[in-house]
Amino acid sequence: MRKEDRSAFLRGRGKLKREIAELVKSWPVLRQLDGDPLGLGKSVQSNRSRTLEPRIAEADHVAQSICPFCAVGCAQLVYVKDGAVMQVEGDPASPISRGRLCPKGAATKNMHDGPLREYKVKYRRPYGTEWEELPLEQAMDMIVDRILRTREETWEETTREGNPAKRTMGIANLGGATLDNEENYLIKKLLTSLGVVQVENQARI
Amino acid sequence: MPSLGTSFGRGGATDYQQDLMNSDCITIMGSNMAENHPVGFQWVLEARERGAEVVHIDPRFTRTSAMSTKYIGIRAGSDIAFLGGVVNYILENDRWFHEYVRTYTNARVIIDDAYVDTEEADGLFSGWDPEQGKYDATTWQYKGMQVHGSGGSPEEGVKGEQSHGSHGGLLSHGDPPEEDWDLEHPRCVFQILKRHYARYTPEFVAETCGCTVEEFLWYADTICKNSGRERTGAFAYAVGWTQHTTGVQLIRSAAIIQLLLGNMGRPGGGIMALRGHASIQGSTDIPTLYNILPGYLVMPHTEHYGGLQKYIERSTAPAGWWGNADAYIVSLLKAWWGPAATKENEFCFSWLPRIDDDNSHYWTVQQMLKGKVKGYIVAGENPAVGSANGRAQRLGLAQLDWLVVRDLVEIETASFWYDSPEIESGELRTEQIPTEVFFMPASTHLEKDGSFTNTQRLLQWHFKAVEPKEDCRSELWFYYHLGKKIKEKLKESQDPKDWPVQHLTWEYGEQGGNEEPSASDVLREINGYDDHGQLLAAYKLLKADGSTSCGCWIYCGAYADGKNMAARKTPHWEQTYTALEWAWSWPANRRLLYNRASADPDGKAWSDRKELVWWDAEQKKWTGHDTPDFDEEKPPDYVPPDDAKGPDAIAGNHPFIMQADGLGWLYVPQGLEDGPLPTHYEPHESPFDNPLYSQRANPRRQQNKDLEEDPYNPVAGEGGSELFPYVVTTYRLTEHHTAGGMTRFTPYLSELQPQMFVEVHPDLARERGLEHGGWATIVTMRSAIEARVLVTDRMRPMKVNGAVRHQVGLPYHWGQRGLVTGGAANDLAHMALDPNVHIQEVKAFTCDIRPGRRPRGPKLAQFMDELRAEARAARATATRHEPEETRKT
Amino acid sequence: MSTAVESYGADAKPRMGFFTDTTICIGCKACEVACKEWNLIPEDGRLWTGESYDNTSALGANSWRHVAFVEQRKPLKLDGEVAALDAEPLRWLMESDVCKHCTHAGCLDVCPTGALFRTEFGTVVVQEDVCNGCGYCVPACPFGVIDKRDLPRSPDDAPLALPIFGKKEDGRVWKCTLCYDRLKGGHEPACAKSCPTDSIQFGELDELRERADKRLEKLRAEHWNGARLYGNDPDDGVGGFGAFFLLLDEPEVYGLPPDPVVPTAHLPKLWLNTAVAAAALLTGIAVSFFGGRE
Amino acid sequence: MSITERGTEMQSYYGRPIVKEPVWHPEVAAYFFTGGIAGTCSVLHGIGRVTRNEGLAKTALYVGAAADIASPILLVKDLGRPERFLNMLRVFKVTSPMSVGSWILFVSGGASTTAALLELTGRLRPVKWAAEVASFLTGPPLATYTGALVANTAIPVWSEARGELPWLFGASAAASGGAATTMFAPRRSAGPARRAAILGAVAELGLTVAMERRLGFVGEVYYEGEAGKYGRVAKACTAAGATLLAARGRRSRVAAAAGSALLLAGSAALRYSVFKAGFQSARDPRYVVEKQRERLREKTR
Repeated sequence: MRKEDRSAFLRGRGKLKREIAELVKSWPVLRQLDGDPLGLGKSVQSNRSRTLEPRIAEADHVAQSICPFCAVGCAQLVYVKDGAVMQVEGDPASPISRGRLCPKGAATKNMHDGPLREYKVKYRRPYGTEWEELPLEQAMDMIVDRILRTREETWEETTREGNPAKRTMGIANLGGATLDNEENYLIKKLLTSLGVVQVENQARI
Repeated sequence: MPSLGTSFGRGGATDYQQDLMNSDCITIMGSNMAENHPVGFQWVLEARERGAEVVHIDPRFTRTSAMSTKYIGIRAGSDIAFLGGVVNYILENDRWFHEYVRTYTNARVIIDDAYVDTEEADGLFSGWDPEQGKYDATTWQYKGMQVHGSGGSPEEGVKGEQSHGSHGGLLSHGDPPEEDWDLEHPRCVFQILKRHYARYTPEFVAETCGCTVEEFLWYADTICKNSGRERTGAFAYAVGWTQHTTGVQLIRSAAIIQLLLGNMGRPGGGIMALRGHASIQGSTDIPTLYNILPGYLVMPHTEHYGGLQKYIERSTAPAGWWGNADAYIVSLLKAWWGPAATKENEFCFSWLPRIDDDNSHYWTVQQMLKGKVKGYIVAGENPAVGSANGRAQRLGLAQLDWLVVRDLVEIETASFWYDSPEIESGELRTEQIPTEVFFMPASTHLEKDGSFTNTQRLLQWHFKAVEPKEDCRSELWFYYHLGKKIKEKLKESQDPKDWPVQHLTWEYGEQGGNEEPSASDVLREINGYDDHGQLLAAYKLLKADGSTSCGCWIYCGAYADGKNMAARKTPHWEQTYTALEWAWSWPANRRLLYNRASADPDGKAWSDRKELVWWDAEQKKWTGHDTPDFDEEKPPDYVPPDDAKGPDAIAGNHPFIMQADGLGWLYVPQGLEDGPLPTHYEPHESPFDNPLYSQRANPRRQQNKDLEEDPYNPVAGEGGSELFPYVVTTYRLTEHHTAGGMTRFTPYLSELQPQMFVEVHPDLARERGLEHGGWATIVTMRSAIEARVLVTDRMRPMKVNGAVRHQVGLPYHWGQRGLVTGGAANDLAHMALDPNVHIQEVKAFTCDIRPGRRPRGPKLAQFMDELRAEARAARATATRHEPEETRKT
Repeated sequence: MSTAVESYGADAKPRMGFFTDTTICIGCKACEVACKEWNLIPEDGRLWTGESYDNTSALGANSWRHVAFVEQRKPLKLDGEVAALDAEPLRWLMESDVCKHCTHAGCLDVCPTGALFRTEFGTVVVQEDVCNGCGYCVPACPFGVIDKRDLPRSPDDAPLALPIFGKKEDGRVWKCTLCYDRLKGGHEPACAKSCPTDSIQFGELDELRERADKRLEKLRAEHWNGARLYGNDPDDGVGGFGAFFLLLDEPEVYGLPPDPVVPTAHLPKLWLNTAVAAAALLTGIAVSFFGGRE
Repeated sequence: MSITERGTEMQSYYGRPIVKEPVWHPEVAAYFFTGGIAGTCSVLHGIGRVTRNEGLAKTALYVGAAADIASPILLVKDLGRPERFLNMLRVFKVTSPMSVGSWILFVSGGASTTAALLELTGRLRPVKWAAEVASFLTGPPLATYTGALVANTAIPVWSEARGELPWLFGASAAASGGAATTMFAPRRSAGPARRAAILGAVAELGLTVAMERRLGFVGEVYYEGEAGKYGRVAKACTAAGATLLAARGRRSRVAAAAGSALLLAGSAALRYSVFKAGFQSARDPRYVVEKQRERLREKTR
């Protein structure tokens, strides 16, 4: 055996010895002797337990958010790691919610990552019996075509009485109370400019 | 919310949730707050633990009742009778807050001689036109004043939600012309009120509502005891009030009580409107509603077709903050059309499309059924389950050319063409449905920046936490890119109808790989700029000359000084309890509306215990714990000069600054479709006669008498009413959210309430042979659904007019899809509506309930056909005519 | 008997616990969900029970908080003007149940692997990296809290060392940890944090007990029907709970044992008895040797 | 009945169990049985050696070793995480009969199998001797600790029988261990085993009856369901086996084998009956509530 090999072997053996010693020392039966004779407390604590941390300690960043369910407006803290939501909980700073959440708000992450959440555009052609795939960009173009076509077909420059109307009654839009103010603003602005007046939301319901 | 708007000036909750803890008596009515606003309910419990009474008045004993100091059971749809009884009690027993009522309300105003009350005309107010089925409000006005309306049809006035409840008569200064400060003139509001409610005695209340006389008297005494200088009481309500054909008047009843007791504008007082969606207040402020523009500006009407000047005349109140309507509309037009909007072209006002009286959601559904609506975009809503008469909704969808559904999961509205009760019954066949469907996966709030406006008018910003996956996109992205593509397509068009789109300002910074538009840029536009491109600090700065732009005048200030005020997150422990540095509320960051009324006419707090805002005589300004909802420098003794206009025309002791007379309106001379005072009517469908009048239900309610898809159950007095002997009420549970799109697809929530059930009293169970844990079928003329039976004392039988009647409780969260499924309660509901806001009556209608599961497949359609035929035949034997159908008043 | 917190010496922390005040529980179940979200607990079945609004039914391996619902024809308060008005009294009791983190914990005492242990906060926690699923703790809990998880193992679990035994389940026992990891990071447990009305109060046990006494006094003065503390007495059969309750009826109505006793309370006597029995066995067999080989 | 009426009257939460049913599989009952045999055999083997009854001693040694090999296999199989079986030796807890039992089984089983192996190979005599001593000393506790194990739970029918269970399991161990040895031992040396079996059987029967009586209403489960069924089987088999052994066991090899088999079956059935009784007892909250209410009444009296 060469000298280096030999010393490596000895070092290895030394390491092994130390490891065995560690193992024995970490054997809870022996640790019980050190102030925990019944083996109910510290002596049986595993390494994992000893070094345990709340997983949010590993978050890359925390986003301040607002609960999307009812209108109480509870504040949420969203812990993010590797681009994924790791935990959503109440933000104690809020004067309204003081960090608390109801079951729906508490299930925010579960909703966000739900097993039935859809991630792809789905298309059903007229009289079709199945969903089909459709690229997002193409879907947008098709929707634009349909909006403009229907608007063209149903445009009312005036009412039957001859009063100005400047609208289409062939298109309607529903939804808004679950959306952001900024989104509602763009909806109302765009559709009004297109002459779509049937813009409605859950406030009606 | 025209009820609050017409009464006080603004259509928003007058209070903020935390303030409930300052209350001495909280009345929760038309709301199941503990279940539907659990976190907000902490403030109610804070109050309870400080000794406040918490009274829950509701058809059902709910988790809210369980937490209240007293529960009073009343039958669904009898709320006005109950509250009218309270008004009568207050007036009869002289329990009203004299100084407050005299100075701060229109009790002293004298009403037109021609006004005729329902008490004199068997349930109809004066001005009823049976042909049109509408009221002419002329006779409801303040004496000696013209109706403030213009354009082609003055009788229309400006109404409902459109009006923001702010349009008083043509007042030349802060005081109405004819008043009686002693409140003794027989035609003053106070005396009219007295006469109107004189028959609402405790006995009447007990017989009509099903509670006991003792319970009623205890309640009436309790809220009176807890009002006045030293004490305040609050009301909290939700859709248990709005979802009636008398919904607006119902809320008005509470407004009258709160004004009489002097609880408005004071800590622990007010009316807390509890909204059900994250931004339902926001979607009304910046409306995705047909009849208004941002900031409650009126949408131009086909019958009021004048230009901008006419529009401004019609929208501008001579006194109060609506006096500046010209600045609001011009700034909006500038925000939308930028440089294209000039003084010369009336700021492109003529580009705005015009609406009819009703182009609301349920009207749209009828147009779909008629094939007139061809394209439908549904974003974050599930009408196939969440709207009344689900079958009509789905049949309507099947008539469309194209449908876009944007949601997180594949909801029933997206899948109606292959998975719906109508497909099951054979009424619809997949291969015969022409509708082209685009399902577009949406982003959650965690995947986008933006602001929600919560139930207390608070704009709260949420920051994006993660990027959306694959095709998921925000609504902001969708509508922005839709607009961008449309603009690109129409770039070359010469067609005048394309000008509004071509010139629409549409410049928002794009971020990231998805080219997500910047939500902050949008909020900046909403906030508005001056002509130097500086963000505006307050709506006071808006101008009518085109030098300012503002996307929503009531949100002006949300981005004051370049700072996103909605994104302020100063912890509550670093500020006072009003927490003015957490986010931002409209208007002008005021948290408690009309808080000038928290001080007496001289500007001093009514009591130390209830101080909030007061006049600091030394500094010569209003000050206090909240931002004063008043001109900060206007002294309490200010009397407006005769030529004063707008805000300057409001006196120093008139706290309701949005009202043309600065007063709280006990009596609403205009702005409402169905009368100046709330009156008890039976629900559209009810097994009871109206004990007061031969006019049974609200005469002005919207019905669809000719719509085959919306048939009505025979009612009291009609043949066949015995086929539907029970009152059904629908509701939510804590564990789910509305139509379920966000919850019954979510495992942790699905397991908590895994199945549709129906709640019945043991006596009803016996009467109908229902077994706890078994199945029952609930039927109306619209449909039949099945549910598991929960037999519970919490559904109380009601003794009404001497007879015991049962109520049936149905949560409405389920549908065909999701992790947990079940019958959709809304399939049973009809589409008769409140006339002011076009909201459906799902809190009280009639039904039958039978043991066992519903017929399946084609048998369901057959069953329904037979039932409808039977009911129609029975109705033909005894038809009922209401005064509304014949009598002109 | 020792509670083993002293084994941490200077690292021992004040004993932490829950005081669950059912008089302000609105039965929203936020605690159940918040617990599941934080502790990554699997779904627990979608069975509708018809037992009022309770579809969770019991604590178990996959439900570490359970809200009980009991409807009763009983008045909420026994006296006062409101009580007098109620001809047909009705109340709806709601209570969020949880592991009691007993001072003398049956599960902890009987655990043969040391998987269950007393933490520095005085709480009782299962160490998922140690538990071998022997199941002894399950019947040893007088409250029926801890249970074995019979669901598939998660993919990141180590493969079976002994495939012949053919186990595919998670196979370990689970229960409330009083969010041991959160506590270590200075956060309050997920359920208490989410509780909208502060029905679940988290804090130092001594302080909570004082608060509870005051609360009970107030409720009694307000004539609350049946108000009582449950598990606050250090002299009870389990040495007092780390998570105790304020109830409005007998414990058994909520599914709680009226007089729980830790099984090991009898153990010294039982060991003696067992030893005597063993000696008797030895003697008996020895006696059998008399009388020849045949 | 409405859910409200039910809530008003109920004495436990919708009749749902208060304590959890054990999660153990029948392997655990089987181990109680094999452990008992192993424990008894260690003693029979030890005294057999001392009294130079080599035939008996060897048979007991091998039978015991076989039971000792089966025991840990049964136990490991029952574990939710069998790959972690070694964690049983991670601690030594006097508060846990299972921990103490694991060490006993480890020592006793290890000793018996070592002794049996060395006996077979005829090697390392001193080691064998030491192993035999160890096995002998740990035998009796191995046979009785399982009674303590089930008694040290919150299951009413087990916990309330904590006076009897170690004895009952010991008696049953004597019956089964004696029977198993009798079955395989040369007829001429089987006497002590047979007598131990008879003695054990008689004690088992007596203790069963005594336990059921003393348990009162908590003992109802022994008359119901599987516990009742197997309890009856146990009594019948044990009584028949003991009678047969006592009457003809000495003379007839067939009778000895049949009697032994009956006793083994009886003992196995008894363990299974006790095992199942625990499940049934846990299922009905009445046992928990009423027993504890009774206790509370006594306390206040």
